Amino acid sequence: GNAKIRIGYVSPQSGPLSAFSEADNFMVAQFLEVAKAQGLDVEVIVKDSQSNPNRAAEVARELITRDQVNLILVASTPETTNPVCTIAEAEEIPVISSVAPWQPWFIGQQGNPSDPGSWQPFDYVYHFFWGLEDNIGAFLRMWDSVQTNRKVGALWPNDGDGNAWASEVGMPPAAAAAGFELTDAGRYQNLTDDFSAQINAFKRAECEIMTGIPIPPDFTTFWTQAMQQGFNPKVVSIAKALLFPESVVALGDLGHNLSCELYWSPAFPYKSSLTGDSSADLAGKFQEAAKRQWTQPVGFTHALFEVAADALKRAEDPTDGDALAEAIAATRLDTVVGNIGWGKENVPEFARRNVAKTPLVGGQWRRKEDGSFDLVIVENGNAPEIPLGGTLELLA
Amino acid sequence: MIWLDTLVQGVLLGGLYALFAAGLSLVFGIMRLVNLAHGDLIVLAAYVILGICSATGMNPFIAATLALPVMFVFGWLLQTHLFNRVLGEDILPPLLVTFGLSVVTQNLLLEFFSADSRKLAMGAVEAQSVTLGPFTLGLIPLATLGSAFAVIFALNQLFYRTALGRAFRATSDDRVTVQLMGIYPQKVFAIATGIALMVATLAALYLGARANFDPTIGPARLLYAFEAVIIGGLGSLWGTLAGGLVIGVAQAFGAAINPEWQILAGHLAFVAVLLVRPRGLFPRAND
Amino acid sequence: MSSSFSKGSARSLGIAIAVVLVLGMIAVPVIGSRALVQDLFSVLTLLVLALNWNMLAGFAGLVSVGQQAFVGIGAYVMFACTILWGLDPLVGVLVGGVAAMLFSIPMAFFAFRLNGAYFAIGTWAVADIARLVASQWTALGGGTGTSLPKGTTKDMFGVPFVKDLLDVSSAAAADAVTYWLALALALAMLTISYVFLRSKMGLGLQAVRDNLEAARSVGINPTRLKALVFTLCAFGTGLTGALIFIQITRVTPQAAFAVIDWTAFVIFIVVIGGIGTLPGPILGALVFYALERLLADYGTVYLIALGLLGIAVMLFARRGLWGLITDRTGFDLLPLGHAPPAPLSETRQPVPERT
Amino acid sequence: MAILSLQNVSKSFGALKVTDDVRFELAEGEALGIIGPNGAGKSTLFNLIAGNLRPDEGVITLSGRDVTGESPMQRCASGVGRSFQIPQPFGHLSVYENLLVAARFGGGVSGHDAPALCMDILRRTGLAESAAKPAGSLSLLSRKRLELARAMATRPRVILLDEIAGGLTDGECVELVATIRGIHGEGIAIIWIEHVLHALTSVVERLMVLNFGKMLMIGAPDEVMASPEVKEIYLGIEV
Amino acid sequence: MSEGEPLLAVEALTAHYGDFQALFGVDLHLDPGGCVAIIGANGAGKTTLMRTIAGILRAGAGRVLLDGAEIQRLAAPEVLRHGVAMVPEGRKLFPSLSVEENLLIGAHERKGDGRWNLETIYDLFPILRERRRNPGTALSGGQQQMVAIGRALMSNPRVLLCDEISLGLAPVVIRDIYAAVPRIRESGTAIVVVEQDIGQALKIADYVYCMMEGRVTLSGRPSDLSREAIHDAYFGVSHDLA
Ligand SMILES: Nc1ncnc2c1ncn2[C@@H]1O[C@H](COP(=O)(O)OP(=O)(O)OP(=O)(O)O)[C@@H](O)[C@H]1O
Ligand SMILES: Nc1ncnc2c1ncn2[C@@H]1O[C@H](COP(=O)(O)OP(=O)(O)OP(=O)(O)O)[C@@H](O)[C@H]1O
Ligand SMILES: [Mg+2]
Ligand SMILES: [Mg+2]
Repeated sequence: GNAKIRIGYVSPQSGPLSAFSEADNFMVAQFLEVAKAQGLDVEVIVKDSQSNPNRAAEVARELITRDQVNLILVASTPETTNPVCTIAEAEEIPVISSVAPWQPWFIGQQGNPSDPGSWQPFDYVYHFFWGLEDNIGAFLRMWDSVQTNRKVGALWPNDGDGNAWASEVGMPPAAAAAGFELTDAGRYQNLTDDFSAQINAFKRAECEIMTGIPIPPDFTTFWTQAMQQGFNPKVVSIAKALLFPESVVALGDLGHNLSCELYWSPAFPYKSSLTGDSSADLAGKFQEAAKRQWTQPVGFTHALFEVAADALKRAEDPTDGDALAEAIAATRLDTVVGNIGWGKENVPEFARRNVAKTPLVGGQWRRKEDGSFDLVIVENGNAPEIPLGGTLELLA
Repeated sequence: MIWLDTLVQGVLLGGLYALFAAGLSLVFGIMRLVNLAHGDLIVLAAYVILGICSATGMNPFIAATLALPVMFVFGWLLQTHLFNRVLGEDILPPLLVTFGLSVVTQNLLLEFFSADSRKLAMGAVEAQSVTLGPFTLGLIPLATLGSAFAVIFALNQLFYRTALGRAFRATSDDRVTVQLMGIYPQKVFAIATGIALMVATLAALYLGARANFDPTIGPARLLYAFEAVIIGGLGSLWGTLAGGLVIGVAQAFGAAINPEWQILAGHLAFVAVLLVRPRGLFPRAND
Repeated sequence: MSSSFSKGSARSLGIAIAVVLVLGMIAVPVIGSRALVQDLFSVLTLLVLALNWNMLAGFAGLVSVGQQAFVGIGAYVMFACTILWGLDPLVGVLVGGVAAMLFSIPMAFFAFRLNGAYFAIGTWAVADIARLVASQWTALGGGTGTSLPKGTTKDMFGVPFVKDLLDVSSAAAADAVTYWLALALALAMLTISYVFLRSKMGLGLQAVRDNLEAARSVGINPTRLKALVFTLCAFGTGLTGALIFIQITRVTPQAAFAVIDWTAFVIFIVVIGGIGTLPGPILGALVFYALERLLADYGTVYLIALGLLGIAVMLFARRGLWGLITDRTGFDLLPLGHAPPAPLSETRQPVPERT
Repeated sequence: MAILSLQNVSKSFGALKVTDDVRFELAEGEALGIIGPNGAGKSTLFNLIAGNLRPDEGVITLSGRDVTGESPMQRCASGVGRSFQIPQPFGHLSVYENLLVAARFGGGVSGHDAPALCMDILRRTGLAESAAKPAGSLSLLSRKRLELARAMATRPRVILLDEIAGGLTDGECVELVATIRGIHGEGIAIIWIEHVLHALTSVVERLMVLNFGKMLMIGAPDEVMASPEVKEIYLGIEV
Repeated sequence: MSEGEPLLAVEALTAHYGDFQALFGVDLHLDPGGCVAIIGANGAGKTTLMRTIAGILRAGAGRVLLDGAEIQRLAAPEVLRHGVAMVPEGRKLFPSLSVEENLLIGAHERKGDGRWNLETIYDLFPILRERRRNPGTALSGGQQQMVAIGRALMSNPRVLLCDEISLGLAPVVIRDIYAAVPRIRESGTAIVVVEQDIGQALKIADYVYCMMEGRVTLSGRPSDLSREAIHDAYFGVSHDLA
């Protein structure tokens, strides 16, 4: 097409979730530069969800009715992605979404999450990320690689992530199938100040493995209390809370050898379709521009623009919603976070149309002499092309 | 046995809440100021301690003692230039001003420190505990509870044994008549807020030792702190400690039944106490 | 004589302007852009929330920090009606309002035992209880929350009709329908507030605000009056909350029971505009919305500016912007007073017998 | 039957017994005056009768019905109208609205009849000119008039008047007495606390003397005033 | 009234509560070591005058001079520092303070020694020594009044303003309290008393002012004032009581 294409970009740039959006400015600037060079006439309108779902819904409406965007890119946590996608679907505006496990994204947007029969696919919103099964699989394989009593304590909050992990699409059936015995102390509210009840439950069940998906402050509270109260598991694999290096550095000694999911790092052997940069290059450029350490979402912020550029180029008329949605659905693209394509077999039937998966491996934080941490890849069953950096070590 | 342990852990948690609440109780008791920014000021204090730590490489405990006078001065200025101008019969102006302050503080911290979560690194003590009979008690939680007792005790001494405390109580009783004694209520209030922020600094120290903090975390515990103050009874410092313990123990027992009920149990305890005693556990005779 | 004439003509001019304004606003979905419709929807719903809180704090002396309870309950019950019981969302809005009102009764029972600051904290705590209970409602996603099923608003009452009538997309038609509802709600709220405040009840409320002891001695039951206002405002707030969440389309405990969004900002609006007046909240809602439009994309800066504005108003214009205007001009748009009847004759009017 | 009766009513504030075993009956349509030195407990007695205070002991009945535990608004509804010694206007409401609210709530007057009633009372109490003024801006004298007017607007069967004549000029005093006589003429019972004795005695049928919360005497005004004891206690000047 | 410079002079003072004017140009003079009484019916403005002199209420127009220096613009604590203390109407003890603490807080701003300290106050009102650990509010009305007077004296004032110190007290108690007045005057403190008990006022004062409706309507030496004149001033009517 000839008309200028307007892209809306929504992410939590302020508020408690703003750590996810550190790469936004850099990526938008980079994209505009590259797009221009490649002959794409685009404009990006950046909106801040302020980490607030109500605000996310508002800016989505604004983008659609006021700015009349042709495409929305949305990133980071269901708090931001879900309201935006729900509204865009109703307004028939295509969306590319990422950085939220696909279950809370897909199931969370269904009217009745507990009734799979009622779930419906979407026509305009497309999501790429990994799913709980990948994260769970990585954790289970990590635990399999060491000697334990196979008893697992789980710390799952009553929020989108925690409920998804605890549900029948989450960990309980997978752990049972893999021969692990799970102790789930029950859903708690975020920002809880005391985890004695959970610690007691884990101690009673003699859990040697600990998992969960708490927010960072809660994990710190839990973990220091666990140490104080003499709960010393051999393996601790925590999703979400250990995503950002700052949270791990904050733990000091206590952070050593904790393990977590790892969905992008400079060590990933992929290249950007947009700039041709390798993962390591991208991380380097980001660190130079933003003056801070790379984080896992950085790759995905970039990949969002990769997918967008690719779809815009392929669409017959990028200003036509249906045509653009069709182009997105037909994506088959090697990006800096791996191959992205919708409709693949690795996603269950009901969500296949709207969800594309990217690889996820297991990582372990290793404390260095100077107090900083390395995130070492210790498990790659999901994506063997990603090189291992070591093997899982037990906690002291 | 498990219930006893729950009780003990609840008491330790209550110590933290009492520490959050002590500063609030002080200003609430003396000038009926509902300080909605208290939580954010605690976070601010945590950043001040963190700043001193990272600038000098000091232990947070020592850094906190340096932060105390800084926060006192800040509280004094805040009261003199802001709160004193809106205190009065109507509770709305101070409510709104402190809420505005809360929003401003939070977002300024976000501007300066980003949303990264931080922690005060205490070193090895963090994970250490003592064993008392069947209980293992974390050193930091014990220190928190101990500090809560110490702070309440010290404030009580100040309140009941010194000329300043006399002025506090008299001003709280009757801020008009006290002027006839040559006392400026505004100055008394400024000192009180200064002291409250010193207590907030201690709260910040233990908050930062217990969990991560980020600029937005302040309001989360504010409600518990208010509940502790109200359960305790207006102006009663030991009451505030008791209120903190009630909330802490209720939360611990709620969690022991089902973690889902942890925070709910604290709120329900608050409602239950007030249904029975609308003026709190230890109300002052006159109000 | 001439002054009373000019006052009368000013009033009729005012009424004429108001009528034109209302007609214009009704026509917005037909003649205006969707962006305008959505902007006005936001302003109107904020306005209704503000009018309700203003009734409570400005007239009944009930400084509630728990209004989010009613918004959240309204929203959750509306979702339940739609998702679980298959009702039309608009029916859900009504049920949501009723549910909020029902909830306000035990809440009042508890909170009315508390005074002043205690009342404020008490309502806040009760609202948090409501949030925690809502996050246990697993059928509506528990702490995860849930979205309105795809296509819900498409089939909502009146939407197909408006879609055909205006020849627009379903989404635009749904916007129009919710907008008209919000407009109707705002007008109803303004009218009801005005009528109520000028009624016996409103007079009693103002008397209570001025002097509690004297009010009791002239036969006013302050508790009953306040309870009435509290439950009615819960109804209005619940309705509005449900309506807002039709537009937001997604409900989570954090969002639906957000003390910042549904109470703190509303307090800002009322106080900035001028508490205890009817035009105040209107002005406040407009200012708030303008600020949001101008600055919201700057995230933290916007919030800092908002906080500073609130502080500044409290320091320098206690009675809000409307207070400034009436002080400067002596002009009051929606006066709540009762003018004494002109003395027609000196003869004594017969006084009706006491029954 | 007596419209109001107090039996053994006592009230203390801490150690201070302010009302001490007071007992009397007020007949339908009777006018009773109360005198006594400052702090004798006169206003407290009004607070007890109007329900603003609850007695520690004793029973208060209205037309034979025990109302001891009832709230001020219930007493008002059963026909007790009161003025406050320290005027308590609704300061932000106009004078007219002060009456309107009393008439609508306490008097149970319909919205249709209330304006005429209020204007009538305002005229009778000399406040018609100030009808539209905010009550908070009135002078002390007008405030006292407003107290009387507002009490009248509740259409009471017993009206309690607390020092409403203090500081009036001769002419004003005559007007006030005429107004109160008018109220009396309508069959409304009156209890009037007043230091201005000539005004009081020209209206009331009986006079009661309170001292230190105790009823010292009750009887015809002449008899009471003739008592040297009363003269001394009341004026505080040795005669 | 008298020769020589007055210690305290009030000139054409006005005061308002919001829209409501409570004082309309009041004049008053107090000699060093003197004692004046202010009488008047309820609501005459006596308390308002006291509060305005003490700096609790902002003066409108007019002046208050202490030893020739204007003090009407000063805040209450500043007025106290200049040596004007007040016993407020209704005693206003601090309920959370004990008797002794109530007295001590009266000395909050005092500098150096003076005639009055805990010991001399206890000598003046011996009963207070026994009750010094009690909360102030647990005393009888008369004892509370003694505390209030003692509290004001603790600052060693040059002028003591007493508002209705006999209100609600039994005659014996009133006698006890007024017995203290000469001893206070001996210490060099001048006194203004507001009193509704005309007899009492005439007994103790050198000079009497009678107020009505925010104005002084009569003033003079007690010996020069007839009962009729006081009555007229008091009630605004001329009428023979008998
Ligand atoms: N709420 C109260 N608390 C404590 N003491 C009170 C209260 N109300 C009145 N008193 C005291 O009770 C006594 C009697 O007061 P009351 O007002 O009834 O006197 P009164 O006869 O009306 O006097 P006056 O002629 O001055 O109006 C006074 O000593 C007063 O100080
Ligand atoms: N805080 C106030 N606000 C408004 N008006 C007031 C206030 N205090 C007093 N007034 C009014 O000012 C006038 C003078 O009151 P003031 O208390 O000075 O009288 P007073 O002579 O001391 O009377 P009393 O003998 O009852 O103590 C009265 O009409 C009173 O109603
Ligand atoms: Mg009286
Ligand atoms: Mg007085």
